[in-house]
Amino acid sequence: MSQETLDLIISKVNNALDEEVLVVKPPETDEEAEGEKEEKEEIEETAKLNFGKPMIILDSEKWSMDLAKMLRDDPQLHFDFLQCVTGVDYDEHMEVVYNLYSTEKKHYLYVKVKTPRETPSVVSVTPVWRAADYMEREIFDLLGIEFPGHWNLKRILLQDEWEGHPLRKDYITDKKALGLD
Amino acid sequence: MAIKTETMTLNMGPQHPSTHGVFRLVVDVDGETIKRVEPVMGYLHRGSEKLAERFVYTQFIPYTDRLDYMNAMTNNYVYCAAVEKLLEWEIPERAEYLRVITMELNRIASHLVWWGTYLLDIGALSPFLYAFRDRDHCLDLLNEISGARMTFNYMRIGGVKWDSPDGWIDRVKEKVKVLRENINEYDTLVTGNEIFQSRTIGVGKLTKEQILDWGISGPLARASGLKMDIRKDEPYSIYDRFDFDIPTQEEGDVYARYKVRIAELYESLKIIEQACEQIPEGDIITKKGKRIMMIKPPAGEAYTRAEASKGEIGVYAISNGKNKPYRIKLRRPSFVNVAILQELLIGKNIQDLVAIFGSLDIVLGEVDA
Amino acid sequence: MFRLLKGFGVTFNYFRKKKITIQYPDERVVMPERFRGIHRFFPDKCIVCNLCVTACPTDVITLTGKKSEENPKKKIIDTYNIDFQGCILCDFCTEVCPTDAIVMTARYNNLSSFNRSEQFKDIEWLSDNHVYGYYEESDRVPEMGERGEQK
Amino acid sequence: MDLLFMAIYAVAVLGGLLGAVTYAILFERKVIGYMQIRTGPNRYGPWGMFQTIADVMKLLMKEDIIPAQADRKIFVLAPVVAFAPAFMVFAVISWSENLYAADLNIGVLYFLGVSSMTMLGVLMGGWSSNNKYSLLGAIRGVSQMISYELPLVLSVLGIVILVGSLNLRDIVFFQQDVGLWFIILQFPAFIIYMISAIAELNRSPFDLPEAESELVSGYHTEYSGFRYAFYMLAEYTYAIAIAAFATTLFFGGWLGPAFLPGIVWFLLKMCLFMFVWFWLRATLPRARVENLMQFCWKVLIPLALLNIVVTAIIKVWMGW
Repeated sequence: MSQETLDLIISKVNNALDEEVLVVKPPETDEEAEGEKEEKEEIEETAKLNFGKPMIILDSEKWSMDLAKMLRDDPQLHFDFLQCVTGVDYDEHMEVVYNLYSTEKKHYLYVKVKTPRETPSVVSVTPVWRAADYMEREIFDLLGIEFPGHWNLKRILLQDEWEGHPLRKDYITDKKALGLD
Repeated sequence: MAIKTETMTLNMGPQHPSTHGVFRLVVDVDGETIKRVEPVMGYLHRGSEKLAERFVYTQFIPYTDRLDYMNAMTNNYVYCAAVEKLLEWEIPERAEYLRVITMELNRIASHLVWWGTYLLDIGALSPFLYAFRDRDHCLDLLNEISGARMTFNYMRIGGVKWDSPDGWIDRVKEKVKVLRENINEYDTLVTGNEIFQSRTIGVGKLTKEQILDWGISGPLARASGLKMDIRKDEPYSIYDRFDFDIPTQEEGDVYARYKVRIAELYESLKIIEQACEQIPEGDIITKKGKRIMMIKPPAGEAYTRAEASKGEIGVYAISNGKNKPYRIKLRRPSFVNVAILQELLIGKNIQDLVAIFGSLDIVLGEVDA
Repeated sequence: MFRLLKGFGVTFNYFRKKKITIQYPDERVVMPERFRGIHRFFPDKCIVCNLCVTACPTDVITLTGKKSEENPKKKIIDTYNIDFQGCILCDFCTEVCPTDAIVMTARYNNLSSFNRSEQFKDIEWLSDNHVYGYYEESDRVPEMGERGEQK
Repeated sequence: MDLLFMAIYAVAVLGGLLGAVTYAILFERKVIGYMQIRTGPNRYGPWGMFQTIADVMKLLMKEDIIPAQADRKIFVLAPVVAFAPAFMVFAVISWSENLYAADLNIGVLYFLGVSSMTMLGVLMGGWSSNNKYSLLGAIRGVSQMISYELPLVLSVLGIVILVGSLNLRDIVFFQQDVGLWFIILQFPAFIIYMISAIAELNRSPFDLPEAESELVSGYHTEYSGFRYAFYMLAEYTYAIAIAAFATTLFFGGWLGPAFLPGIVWFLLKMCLFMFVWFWLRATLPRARVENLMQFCWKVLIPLALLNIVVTAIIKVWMGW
């Protein structure tokens, strides 16, 4: 079931983008597993099953509103419910993870969008799923990832004058300034 | 003849009787009609997600209690379940049953608090005290099993902390009967009341499309006719073993939300009863789970979700193989649900603002994390 | 039309019923034995293993040990402080303690003070904390199993 | 000599009223407490007898705060304006057959006319405090009180038609002669009177002007200390006045079996009224603003008019 969904998503996304963006690692057979392991690790896997659920990894240039719209409107995919938007700071790059769910088809999708750490920027999906409104603002607030296309991108949890983005790994908590020490 | 009017900016909150905590609504009103709403939050922000990166896995559990402090058990559960998913651990049967019973008891407590405070917002005084009396029945039981009344810290990665004390299951069964009677009484007191109906029917309507667009979940979604309950859609824990319904309403107004929540109380009681009948003997925590400082999930990431009383609560856990989480993202239902306010309140009056805002059932600890 | 009149019956019914208020300072709720109240410390049992300090999510426990006079290999506790300003009463310190040297009492009412510094409780206060609740008798040794299976 | 008597009577009524208000508040808190399975105030004195006194003491000792942006004169004057008419109407209330101040032949008119002035206090207080909640509360309060003045007056007219007099004592004597209280003869009028009285008094379920979940405290949000106490006093005085008026009109005033003096009967009947109001407060949620107005203009006023017509027809037909 999930494997089929994954295949479907891969073909749809690759179609929409007109190139082979999503690559699946072919399922390992026992003979292959030994010898070719090292070579395979070099190909970066961009679509896989994560705990039984499809996950696709995209670059921020490839991720666009049209793609998001396609994911929502395509009758076979029909991802109409945005569950969660997560921002992650890996030290070499940043990521925004969209968790999508289809209330009709009952399938899931993790969309991971990679963005460079220096100028993190991911196209906002608020016009497609309004649910992203606050969640993207939160990520902007705590991780400093820009969301071009968001109608009201400003700090939400911290006050407007706050400096820095606390959830970044290099953020130094100034306990003195916060009055904690 | 058009009367020349002027809008007035009204700051509702951060301290206001009906914002249920430190929440601020900047409202532009023309007379009593609302022209613009801007929710302002963050007064209770404690940086839970940042804190999580500092702790070993188990140490974060008491902090999940403090997100939605009305429904802490489910928060406990969803965090533990996320880590368990990364670890791929099997949970002992008895632990699962205890988890379900405590979660459902807590859901009842949470809905009762909503019921009481909501009617207080609407202007009825007594339901608040009746609801808190019955909520105390639930909290007493939870206190007995977990050692705290609200911040339970009961679940552990791999099981639960305590086994049920002697006779606890029987006491739960008794209390279920008491609660059922009392909830019936609430129905008589409030549901049929015409004044209450006039305050709620047709107020704050949410369509199915809006619900999906804004990612709203839980009783709010079910009141708009969306049959969406994670306990059924994707049965976590052992919810597939119980026979219960998902109450839905088509109207999507405040009254529908009220009815959905009341119906859910009965369903939760049903689940508790069944779980109390079925509960087996056995371990309450996996062997490895007992070494609470030594839990090291393999590198990976997983999104786990559960049905909290406010909606879908989710944890996106990323592990890098160390004993501390790399990133814990909390999908807090209140935080997502509250976003609808900026659209929903336009054109309503101040009285409806209170009725609608209360019906969303948000907890500020969860909104601000 | 007049369904609201039913409500009057409900409230009037309660008017006659017995009241359930607890008159707090006169009557007190007895908390169940698992209640996570304010800590009690047993200096004799402590082996200065520092586990509670590492387990504490809020870093409110500080302790120092010294060499025992009789047995130089053994360490005994010297100071043990909990800063209750930050303590969230999460029970991890008692859960990890291998000797049950730190336990939680069913007590919930002796932390109020007019002064922040009074929230800083030292070893004497903590080992003296046996006024009531489950750990009332100062010499009673909590049995294994009673505090759960995790030991 | 008459003037002296009047002054003494006024002071006596004022004193009695202060006590009555004190215990009306206690009574309210006790009744609502009992309905909410709790005991209500019970710390000061036996059965919480001195609770309100302690509250008043606290309020009197508080700092007197006038907001900087407030309209000082009106702000100071408003609680007095709210209280004065509520107190003035007691002049025509006849406590028992012999205990009364003025045997005024336009008693009903006087009562209704003077009591409608209390709304000025609400308006002044809400406007002068320069607070948005107060302003909204005052707007709601005034519109509500003006609207409900009408059914209140109209509901009384039926009785006036039957009795043929505006004198409150005549109305009681009439009930004595007929042997029936007006609650039976004029039951629709009684219901209309009760509903509009609640709205007049801003009591639950029509407590929109001071709806605490929406407008914090409505028109007296900015008031504190002594001035707040004065507003409280005005509110309860007016409640007692309305209850006394209702007792006279519908419950036969001091009439009752002879084993108790008339004034006791009068007070007991008033307590019954107050109890019903408190009961309402413990049971019902707050009404909607639009519904409140619609109910007044579309239901209560036509009903009251109908009642007048029917009463007049019966009066002519029966030849009373």
